[in-house]
Amino acid sequence: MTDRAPLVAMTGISKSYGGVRAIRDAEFTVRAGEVHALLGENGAGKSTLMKVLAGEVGGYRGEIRIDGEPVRFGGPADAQRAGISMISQELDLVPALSVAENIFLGREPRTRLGTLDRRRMLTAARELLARTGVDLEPKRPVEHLRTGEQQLVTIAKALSLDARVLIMDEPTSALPPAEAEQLFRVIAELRASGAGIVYISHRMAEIGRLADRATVLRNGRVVAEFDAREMTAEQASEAMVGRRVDQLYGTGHGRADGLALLEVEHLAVRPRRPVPGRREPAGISLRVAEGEIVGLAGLLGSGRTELLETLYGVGTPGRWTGRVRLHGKEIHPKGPREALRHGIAFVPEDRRTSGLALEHSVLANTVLSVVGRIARFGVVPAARERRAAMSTAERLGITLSGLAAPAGSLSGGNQQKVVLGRNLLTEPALLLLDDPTRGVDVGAKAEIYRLLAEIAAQGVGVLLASSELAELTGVCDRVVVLREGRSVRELHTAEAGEAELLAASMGEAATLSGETG
Amino acid sequence: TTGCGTTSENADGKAEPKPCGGAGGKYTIGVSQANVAEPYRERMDADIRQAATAVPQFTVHFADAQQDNSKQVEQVENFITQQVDLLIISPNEASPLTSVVKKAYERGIPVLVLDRKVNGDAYTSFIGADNFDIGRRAGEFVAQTLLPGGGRVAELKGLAGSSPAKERSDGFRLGIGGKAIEVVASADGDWLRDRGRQQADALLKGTPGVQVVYAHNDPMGEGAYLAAQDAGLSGIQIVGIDGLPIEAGGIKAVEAGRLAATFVYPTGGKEAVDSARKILVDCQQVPKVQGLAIERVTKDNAAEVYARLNAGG
Amino acid sequence: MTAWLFRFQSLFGLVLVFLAAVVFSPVRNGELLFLDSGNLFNVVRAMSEIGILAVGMTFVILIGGIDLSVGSVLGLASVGAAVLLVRQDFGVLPAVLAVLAAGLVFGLLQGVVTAKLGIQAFIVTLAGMQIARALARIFSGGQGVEIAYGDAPGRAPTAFSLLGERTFGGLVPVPALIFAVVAGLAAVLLRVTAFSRHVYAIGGNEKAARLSGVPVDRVKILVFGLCGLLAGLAGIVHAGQLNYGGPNDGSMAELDAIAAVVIGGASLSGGRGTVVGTVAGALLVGVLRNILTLNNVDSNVQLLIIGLVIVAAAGLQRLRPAAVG
Amino acid sequence: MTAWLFRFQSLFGLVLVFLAAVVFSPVRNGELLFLDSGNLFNVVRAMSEIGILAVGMTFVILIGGIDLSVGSVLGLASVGAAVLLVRQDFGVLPAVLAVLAAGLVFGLLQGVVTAKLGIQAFIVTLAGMQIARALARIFSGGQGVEIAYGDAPGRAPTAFSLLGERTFGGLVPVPALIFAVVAGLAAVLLRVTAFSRHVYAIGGNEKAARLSGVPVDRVKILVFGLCGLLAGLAGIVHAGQLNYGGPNDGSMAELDAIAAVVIGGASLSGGRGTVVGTVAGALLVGVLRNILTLNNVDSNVQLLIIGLVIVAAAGLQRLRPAAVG
Ligand SMILES: Nc1ncnc2c1ncn2[C@@H]1O[C@H](COP(=O)(O)OP(=O)(O)OP(=O)(O)O)[C@@H](O)[C@H]1O
Ligand SMILES: Nc1ncnc2c1ncn2[C@@H]1O[C@H](COP(=O)(O)OP(=O)(O)OP(=O)(O)O)[C@@H](O)[C@H]1O
Ligand SMILES: O[C@@H]1[C@@H](O)[C@H](O)OC[C@H]1O
Ligand SMILES: [Mg+2]
Ligand SMILES: [Mg+2]
Repeated sequence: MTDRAPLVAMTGISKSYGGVRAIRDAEFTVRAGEVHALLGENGAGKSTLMKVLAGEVGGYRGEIRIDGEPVRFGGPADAQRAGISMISQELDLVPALSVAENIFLGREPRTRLGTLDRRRMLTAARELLARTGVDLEPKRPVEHLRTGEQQLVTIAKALSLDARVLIMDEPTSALPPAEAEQLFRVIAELRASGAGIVYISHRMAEIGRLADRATVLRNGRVVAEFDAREMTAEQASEAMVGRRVDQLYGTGHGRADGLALLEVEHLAVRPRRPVPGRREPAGISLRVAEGEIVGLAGLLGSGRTELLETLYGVGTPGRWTGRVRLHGKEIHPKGPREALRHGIAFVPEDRRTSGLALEHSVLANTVLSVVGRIARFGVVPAARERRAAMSTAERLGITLSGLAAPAGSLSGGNQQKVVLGRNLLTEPALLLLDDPTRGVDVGAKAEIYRLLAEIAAQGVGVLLASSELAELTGVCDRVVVLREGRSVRELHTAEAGEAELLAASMGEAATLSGETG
Repeated sequence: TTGCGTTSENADGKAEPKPCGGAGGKYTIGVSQANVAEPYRERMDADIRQAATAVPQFTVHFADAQQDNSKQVEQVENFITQQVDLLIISPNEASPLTSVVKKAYERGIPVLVLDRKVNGDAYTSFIGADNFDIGRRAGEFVAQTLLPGGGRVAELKGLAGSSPAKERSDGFRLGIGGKAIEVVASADGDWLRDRGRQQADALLKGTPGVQVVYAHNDPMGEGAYLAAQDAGLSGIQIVGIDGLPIEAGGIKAVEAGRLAATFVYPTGGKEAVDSARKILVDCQQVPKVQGLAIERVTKDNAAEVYARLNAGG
Repeated sequence: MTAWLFRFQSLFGLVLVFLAAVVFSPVRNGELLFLDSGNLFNVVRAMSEIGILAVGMTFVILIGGIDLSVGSVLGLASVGAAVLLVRQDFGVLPAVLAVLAAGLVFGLLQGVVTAKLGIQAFIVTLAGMQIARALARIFSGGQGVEIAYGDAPGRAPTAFSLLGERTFGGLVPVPALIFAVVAGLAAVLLRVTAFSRHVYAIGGNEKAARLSGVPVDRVKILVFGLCGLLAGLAGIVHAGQLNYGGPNDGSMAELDAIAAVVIGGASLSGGRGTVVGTVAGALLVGVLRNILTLNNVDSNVQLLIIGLVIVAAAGLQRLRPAAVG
Repeated sequence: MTAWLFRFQSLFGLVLVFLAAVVFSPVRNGELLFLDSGNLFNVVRAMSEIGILAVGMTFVILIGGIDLSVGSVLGLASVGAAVLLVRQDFGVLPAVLAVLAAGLVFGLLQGVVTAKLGIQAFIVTLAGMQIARALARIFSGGQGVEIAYGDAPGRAPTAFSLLGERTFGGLVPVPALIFAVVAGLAAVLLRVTAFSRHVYAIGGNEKAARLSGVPVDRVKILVFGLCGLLAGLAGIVHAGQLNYGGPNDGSMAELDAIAAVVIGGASLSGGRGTVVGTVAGALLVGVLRNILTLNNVDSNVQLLIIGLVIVAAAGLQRLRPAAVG
């Protein structure tokens, strides 16, 4: 089947944003019944190239042919009519609307009277959600969903178009292993049914499993194309970065033998006003020593984020039971400022909504947490401010056109580094990270891991919630497994492998997702 | 008014007016109007415009301060910059305009003040009626004609905090003084017909046995009329103020029987132009204060007054 | 469920104020004046114009916009109606249609400038507010236009005076009726149509809406058009109630309308709000004003109290769980 | 770089309008009336009150808020100053301080309600607008309070009348001077302080700011306090210029102030704007009004033109690259 004329042929595509040349003369094809992986560092141009194909980005040079026919889309709607749909990297959903309404937004089923056909919408939504293997009430407002669940909704939405070309831009970035598995099954089905799938991911393991072909972008140029089944992770990352990447993990390990830094004992939160869908801590015990990197594993909604939020003082207000000690002193942060005063820093899960003022400069975003401290009599010495930002940018290898560039114009990975940098500037004793490498490329990941190792070496304790098994086993000294808000297991990565970890985090949930799947 | 004459001499003594140009000259007159939102003021401008057409030497420019004291000051400043030959001003409020009027006057620009007198005597002539007085007249009318045996009155006030509202309220109380008349309720109608109606709706519901509504101007009176009709209280009599000789004005309302009476609060527009002619064209002096007659309008004289006031000239 | 709660909650403030009104109602010969049916209908009638404006405003606020021009458009429309009926000898229907069309066009234009040129609605409609006011004054020749009824030329068809009357045995004021109908239609429109989903989506996440193929600009323009149309209708009701076209009438009405929408639980950042809430918000203010005046409360004290209650009512909405489309 | 462009651009509209004014200026014995220094200073004096309000409004809008109460607070403050000076025989300094304090407190209160109870600023300050107006009327005893000068009791110290005068050889009006100083201080405050970083951050992404340890609530409350304080100052200037405390003065001033800020390139959704822009915006409107009046343009036509120019000026800002924090 692969030798048929490609569904999509993009030739000589170029696109620039002001000065930035995001895509330069790129070639790209999608064939029916294949999974075509698109690889590249943050900022390489993957999303941009696909946005061009999906009609989200205009003003490009070059030609797109669908079934050999040249096309130029006026907008996403055009592309969808041509059978192309895209799951975008940012979760573009309407908070106040229900899951079903989001899935069918813009294509609402109507009754003969031309009114909304709610019944049809709900049943159809249920089927789609079932296919993605998530058990969600389609009537629930999306704002009450977890990031991961929201990602599954965007997938269901894309499926609803039953497109011939489905572009998935980092669909698993917020999906823990179990849910990811389900997605892979869906992809397999689609592929079998003859759809062409473009798969963008920074998780090398996935590429190996899923992809037939792989195209690598660097600085907007196509630099390599592989038969994905033969391609090794090393080849891929080398093509992406342009040099050999010394292996990702291993460098990561901190020391387990440090003095006790954070001690959490039977922590549980009884919220004053419970928030639907939130999984508050319900009996969590764990311990982080100085200079130790401890991982948090768990399924979607296991309560990792909530635990971190609680420790940082931004969880749902309510009564605590159990104890939290830092440096042996009992603490109960009521807000970020108090947490920061204790020397706790927090990198939130969603950099776009909780991390950055996207319109504002990288400079402003980087120094935000410390301007108060570096100010003398309330006045911020411009020079010191710049130096702080500059050194951080260098330390984290943030590539940018200048400190004045709006944070929103950076690629995902670089945005994440800015948030991380801001937190490091506060010189924390304990660093809380919620999926910090979500959507971050191999190179950047390596740098971030090196950074974590480095600060761990300086005695900083790190608590790292992650959805990526390799990351947990690779970077952490120990991994604590959460299930339904409880800490159920603890594994030493020295002994335990990924398989063991996956089993541990799924527990009986494994059978559950088996049924729905 | 001889006293006024002398004061005006002293005043002219202070300022050094430009030599009178006489009939040969051409003259620009600046009219600073407090606002054109209120029918009364719109009519004042209309009267001035109308009268000025009879004086070939005059070109008149109108400015609207939109009920804003600062804006009106700004406009007078602009007229000074333009070096108008004469200023006619109907102040939004008296005191805030006093100093800028003085400034114009001392630059030798003759100033005619309408409707509301500014403080001091740094102006050429004040032309207008007295808001306190017109309130008193309304009170006396209610006391003597409408409710000789005493009774219950509801009051619809003008915009709270504006001086005519205060003066018309105080004057009315003096007018009904000593009689067995009680102002049982009052509310602010902001000079507007629809506010007047809304307030009257609840007012008439809330206070039993209202026999007369005293409205600080005719538009609010019209509103009260609609409310009374709607409440089926056709017995209620309504007294207004302004008596504008226009289709939508109080005199027509009296003629049509919606208002029991209104009191003509003359705009002084025509008189102002006459004075302007005396000063600029005839090179004469005008009395410092030209009080204008307040006229009571009832069904008997409505038609006649309407005709007279529109006779123009 | 949430929807139910939400609806309930947006009514909550109204219920409280209503109860307070009953408690504080003056009594005349053993009867509560406030509850007197005539009075209750007065409340609705008094709020009908604001209410109609507020319904249109609800749509604008749902898409994250705002329309400051409605008050002036009301004035312009009242003048338009009066002038057409009295000076141009239009029939009732032609006059009404012409005015509605004018309101619609005015709104559409503001919509185009906002959506296509991407200028903030606040500033566009602030300008629109001045422009409509100026047009009203120019069009009316400065003076309010009296509407006298009769067949003679220069007089309006008596049919138009119906707007000032009461139907159903002289009980229900026609403006109240119109308000009810408008609100009813809007409420339905905002629940059952795909258009409504698009409105909510634009307010909730414009980018997402655009990516989903929602015709964002068109919807925005339509919404402003609708708001203008209803402002025109309010102006017609105004003219009919007062037998008068007032070039300066309706000033500040936009603020009352916005307040009603927000008290009704809408978020000015868009995506949240319902017609039911808006109606409740409008009535809340109406009831409050009515009971205060029934008790002859000094007008300044009234301002104070209304101000405080508005904040309190808006505060009530904060307890609300996240809204639904 | 962006900052520089941005600043330049916010001045662009003003430059255009200024040039137009020069071109269309009426000529008196060979001299351009508009450029007459006396006239130019009049423009600034006339805008000084709005300008001071607009500077405070800039901060509020930067945090994504809005303050509709400033006009009424101006009125209240003017009454307050007059009453204290004339009826309470306060000295100038005590009176001024008392009024400023009152404005500050009023603003802080609105800030607390907005930040702590999380009620939308629009509605809080809409209520504040009514409350301040009511207080002004009550406090003034229902009528404007005249300020007469002299030593006798019941007369204000002549020093206060300075606000009505011109300094530097009778050239520069004192209010213009005050406006300039306020703007200058604010501009610096908004460039160099940590506070300013926090203000921009809150407007840019409140959640991120909070997580980054910005004392969001405190900053918000301070900003509303500052805005109230400046409204109080504007009221004092008002009273001094007019020798009068006007309970109804300053109505609608809030809209002029907001317009100035937006014309100056600020975004009502917060995070973007500068004092320089705001000042330019205020002067643009001032120059426009001045030249129209100098040419005796009919007041309704003026409304039309100003409305259109405001939209155009706001449109100009759209060309701007994303602002910097
Ligand atoms: N809206 C925009 N404005 C300006 N520059 C942009 C914009 N979007 C993307 N860019 C730039 O274009 C380049 C490619 O961005 P793109 O998002 O396509 O990279 P990517 O490969 O998807 O990175 P990531 O893996 O982090 O998602 C980057 O340099 C980015 O800064
Ligand atoms: N109904 C809700 N209302 C508000 N916040 C919610 C709700 N459900 C989840 N959240 C929060 O939204 C964020 C996204 O949830 P998230 O996707 O992180 O769950 P997860 O990371 O997959 O699982 P975990 O809870 O283990 O982190 C978390 O902070 C979560 O607490
Ligand atoms: O009705 C008039 C009112 O509008 C004006 O403000 O003062 C004079 C009154 O007659
Ligand atoms: Mg991308
Ligand atoms: Mg999480």
